[in-house]
Amino acid sequence: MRRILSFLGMTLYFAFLAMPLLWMLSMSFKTTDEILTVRSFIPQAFTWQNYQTVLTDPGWRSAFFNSLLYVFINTVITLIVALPAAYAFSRYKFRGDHHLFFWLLTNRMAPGAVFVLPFVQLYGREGLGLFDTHWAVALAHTLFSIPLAVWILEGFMSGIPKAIDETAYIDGYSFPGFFFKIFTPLIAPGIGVAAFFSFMFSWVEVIMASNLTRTNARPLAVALTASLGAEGWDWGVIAAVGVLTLVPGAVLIYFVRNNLAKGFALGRV
Amino acid sequence: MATIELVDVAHSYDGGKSYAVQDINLTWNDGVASALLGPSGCGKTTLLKIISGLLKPSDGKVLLDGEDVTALSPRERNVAQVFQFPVVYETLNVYNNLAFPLRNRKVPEDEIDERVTRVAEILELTPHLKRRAARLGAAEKQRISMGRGIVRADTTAVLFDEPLTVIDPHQKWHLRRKLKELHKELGLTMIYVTHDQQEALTFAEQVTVMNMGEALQTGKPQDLHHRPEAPFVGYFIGSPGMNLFDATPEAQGVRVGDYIVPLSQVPQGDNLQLGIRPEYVEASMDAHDGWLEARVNRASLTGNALMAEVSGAGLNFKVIVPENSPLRSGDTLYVRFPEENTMLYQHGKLATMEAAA
Amino acid sequence: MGLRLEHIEKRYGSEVKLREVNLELERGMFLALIAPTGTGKTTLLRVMAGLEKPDFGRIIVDDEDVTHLHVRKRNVAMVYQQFINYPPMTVYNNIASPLRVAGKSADEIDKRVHDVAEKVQISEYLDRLPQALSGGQQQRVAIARALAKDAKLILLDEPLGNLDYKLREDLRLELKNIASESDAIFVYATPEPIDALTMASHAAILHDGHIVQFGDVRDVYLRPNQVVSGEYFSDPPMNFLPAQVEGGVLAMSEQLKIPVETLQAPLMSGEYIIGIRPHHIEVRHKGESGTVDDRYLRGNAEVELSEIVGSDTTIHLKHHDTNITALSNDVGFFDLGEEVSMFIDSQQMHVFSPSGSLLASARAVRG
Amino acid sequence: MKQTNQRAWFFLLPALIIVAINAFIPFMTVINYSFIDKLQGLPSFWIGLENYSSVLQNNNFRQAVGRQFAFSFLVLAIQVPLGILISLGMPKKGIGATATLIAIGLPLLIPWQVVGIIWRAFTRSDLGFVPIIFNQFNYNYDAALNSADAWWTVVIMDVWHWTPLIALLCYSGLNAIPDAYYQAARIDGASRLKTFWVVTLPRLRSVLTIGILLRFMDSFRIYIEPTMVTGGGPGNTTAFMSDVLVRQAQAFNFGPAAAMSLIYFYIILIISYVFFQVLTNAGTGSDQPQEA
Repeated sequence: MRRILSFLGMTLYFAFLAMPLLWMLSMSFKTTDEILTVRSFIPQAFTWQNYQTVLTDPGWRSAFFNSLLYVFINTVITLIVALPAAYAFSRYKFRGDHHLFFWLLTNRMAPGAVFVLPFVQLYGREGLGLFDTHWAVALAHTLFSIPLAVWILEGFMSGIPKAIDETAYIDGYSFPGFFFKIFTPLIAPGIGVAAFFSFMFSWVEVIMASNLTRTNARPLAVALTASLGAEGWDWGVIAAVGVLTLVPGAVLIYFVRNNLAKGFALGRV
Repeated sequence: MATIELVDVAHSYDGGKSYAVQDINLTWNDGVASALLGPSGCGKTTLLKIISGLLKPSDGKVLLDGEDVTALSPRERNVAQVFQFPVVYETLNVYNNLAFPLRNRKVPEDEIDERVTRVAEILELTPHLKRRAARLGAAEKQRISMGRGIVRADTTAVLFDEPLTVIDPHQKWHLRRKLKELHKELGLTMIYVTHDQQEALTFAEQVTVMNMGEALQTGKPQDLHHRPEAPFVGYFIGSPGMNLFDATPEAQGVRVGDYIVPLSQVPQGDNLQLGIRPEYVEASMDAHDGWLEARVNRASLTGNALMAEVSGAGLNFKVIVPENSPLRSGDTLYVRFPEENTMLYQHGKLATMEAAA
Repeated sequence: MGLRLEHIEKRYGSEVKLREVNLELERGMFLALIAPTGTGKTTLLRVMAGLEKPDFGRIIVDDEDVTHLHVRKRNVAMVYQQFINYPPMTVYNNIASPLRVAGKSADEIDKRVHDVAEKVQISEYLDRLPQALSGGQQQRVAIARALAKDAKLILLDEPLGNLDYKLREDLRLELKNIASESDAIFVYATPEPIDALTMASHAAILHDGHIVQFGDVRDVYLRPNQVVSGEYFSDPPMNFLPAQVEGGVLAMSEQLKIPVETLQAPLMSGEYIIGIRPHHIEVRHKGESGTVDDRYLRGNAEVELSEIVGSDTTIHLKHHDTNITALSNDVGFFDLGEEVSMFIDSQQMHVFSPSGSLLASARAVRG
Repeated sequence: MKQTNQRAWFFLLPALIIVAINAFIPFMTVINYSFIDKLQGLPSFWIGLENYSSVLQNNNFRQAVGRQFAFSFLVLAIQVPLGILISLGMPKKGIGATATLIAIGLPLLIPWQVVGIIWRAFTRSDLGFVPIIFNQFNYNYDAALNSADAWWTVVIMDVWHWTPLIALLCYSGLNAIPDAYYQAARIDGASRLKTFWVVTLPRLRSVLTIGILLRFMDSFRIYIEPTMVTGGGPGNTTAFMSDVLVRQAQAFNFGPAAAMSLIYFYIILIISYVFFQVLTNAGTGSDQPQEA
């Protein structure tokens, strides 16, 4: 009896999850006027038209490219910086390590809206002068993705006994030798999951991305708001763009699937 | 309390390709303290899970007092189990931990109170009753999980899966004594799984030695030590283990290496092995005719005696000599294998003997 | 090749882990460092290896002060209690790793790896991953890697602690053979006396962060210089019975009395502690009499527990509310609570002062 | 055991520098803005706490704070139990396990703006599917005009978007529970509910702490999704604190906007710290005093 109940419950939940997505998917295969007139999940006049417009339009293509670029830069910076920091937290005790960890966590608490104003100034002309470049958005996102990456990597690193570091030193490895030849392969799954979380956080963020860019680093977020701002919404195209924004996530999650559960452990608290 | 029987039990985790345990026929009489002894991976924990009902065997039957309970769940079999690392309900205090199985059975509160206080008394947990279980050390936690087993009136058997592994050495002694007292006082059927022969032989009146999924021999600790019925049992019981030599039948005994061991009863056929415990090898510094001359490679103290590793007549073996013997490596030692302590094996089992010609 | 520790001190915050440790070891020595778990053995090993710097004192290897030399540059190897190997590497690469780092040539590495793998009997597992092996095999891989390095100092921190009872027995002999073929210094930390007796050439008793006794393993075992070394270096633990001497008679209880001159030790009246190892106490069922000469002190006691240990039986006795442990060389069976008679061999009694220092060794082992 | 080693600070330096730039400088700018009155291009002058008091008296802001708390606690109250339930239902082994994991994780991978678009398309009266469902029950659903519909649409959207986070966190927590605990419970004859209460829940405490903390922070600063679906309307039933703040910033009155930002940030900081303390020692807690 319990088995059926839980099966029913799960299918119900999956339906709840899937319906809005399927609705957008079906819209992406309809022409805009069919969307406005006919309300059905199965498109009557099935068309690839919307995808064609999006994939050929230089504006959308550059928006996709820009988003992917700054998200990639953010992930790379986050990993390069988070790996040593997580190693320090996992291997050493030092003055203020707990407070530092909580402070890193608090950064994650800051609402995006709060920082819009000062970030625009920080990255604007008088500040770092990076306004409207991929670096601006990437660096702004690191404020949120570094704490998370440090947290996840520290969890994976603490799973590896310190005796392995010592055995490597005894065998004659120098620190860099040990770190890259022995340690990094051991925490590769952790790096994968941390990269996944940083990529995903940066990919989904909207406020920073839209306020720190104008034209040549114009990300998806800005392109979407712009197209929504116009008079009549071209729903077919927007739906197609929406579906395409799902692709990076689905691809990446496939790669980290077996370590995802462990990544979510975040056993630090 | 109950008599537990396993009839033709076998189990495979990979659908029949390999068997963790096969053709097991064992009986644990009501109220007997017994042990399942064997190296890691010999299938003893699998057997324990089959008895407790946590695992349904691929084939064979489990009988409780003659009744077939193979399909019943642990709860319906009323068995209790103590695990390798202490398993306690961390958020409950000690009292509620002990009362937990009784509350699940809707036992009236006053009877619960009476039984829990008595069990806490036996297990010396009374001072901790109000404390949260998570706060206690590994030894106390193990006693709590023991308590959960014996607090119930209808427990058929208490199963122990290497319970002393995480307990530090000096506390092990107390817990071992507590287990024996528990058995003496409550007369419960207890089955103790371990790889440590010391724990098994101390705790149990009946020990089953297992290896690679088979139950080789079941008997009292002394019998396993004096008359091992398989070479592995001879090797595994006793420290150091039994000397084993390949042997070929002769008219008046058996030949091992280039020495003939005189025997009144002689085995026939091939694939024979002779086994003798180092402490049963008779040794003397001066020569006797018919004795084997051996050279001492090394003599080391074993705490209460001297163990000599010797080689002679093409054989390498060990001999135990009294602590104060002046034996040093390089000396010559004359040894004899007394017949009453010599075991002969064929194809891994006791060889059939016939009167010598 | 010699290793010398001079006035070593090590502190973790307020807790003093090592105090005034002095030690001198020669090539080919196998030292057993004996102390209960968690009393500083591991710290001393880590200081010897260079994994931790002493707060005070010097470490000299072949007359060269290496105290501040990083562990990487020291010619040392270590085996941990939990089997530490590099999970992503095969067994072959695990063993070869120190040689590769030292830049040895490929075929030299290959020969060395096969030679060492042969010695620890894991030749057929060379291409497997460590996790795929049993605990015992994994520890053999760790030992092989320590040997491959041909280090002058090999440190083992209770390497057999996590292994099956029988496997420990086999590995002790194997380790003994391996050590006898190598001229490196072996330092083996353990709380188990049997490890020291089977493998070691020398023994050191570590108590309260300080080496209280050091010497040839038989000397330290037979002639403990204080209560603590007797206690740590015996399994089952040595009995320590309070005793008084009055009017030339040493008495441990009403029944257990002996004239001082039979002990051939100059003891004035006063308080003493008698140390006697369990296997020097005979236990017989009440009825059995048999001839017993006067060197044995006779007393009756109640059996609390009898435990079969390998091929012997440890018997825990209660004599006038003092607990005494005896050991018989046979697998005998005594029931809980049984009244038995106990015979203590007076020639095996060590006499200690109440503060624990040795006054007179047992007559049987005197020099 | 970990060695104390102050050299560890070098490992941290790169991370600290970047996070510091991104955190301190903007933070300092916000703080200093909140104490001055700055109009475009004019010299600014110190006005002390004036901004703060004006913000606190601002009726619109106070209502937004109330709405925000209501929203966050309602969302948490639904998502946490639902997330736990789903994690219990997820298969543990086999291909099904990974497939479910990916499927449940999908909503977390969608840009927040697109989530808004999806739900706008899904619920809009002129092209949404939801109005059709409600027509069957002849209830005239209209998120644009009916404030109850708008509120529940935003709440359900958030539940749709974020419950997977709690479910995945609990799922990883469940994987960490050794099977021996469940065996012991079965042997002790505990019912399924009792086993959950005594074995599963206590051991989920640490992941739940993280989940609740993260969910509280994120729900408290929600902005894009409601703006996309209901634009904060009708009236300001779904205008949350971020919405009010962004409007202030767009109107260029930096002083009040900065003051509001700080108040906003400190509310989150304090509540999160309270959550953190409550949850970390809810599990352990000091045991009852021992009777003599």
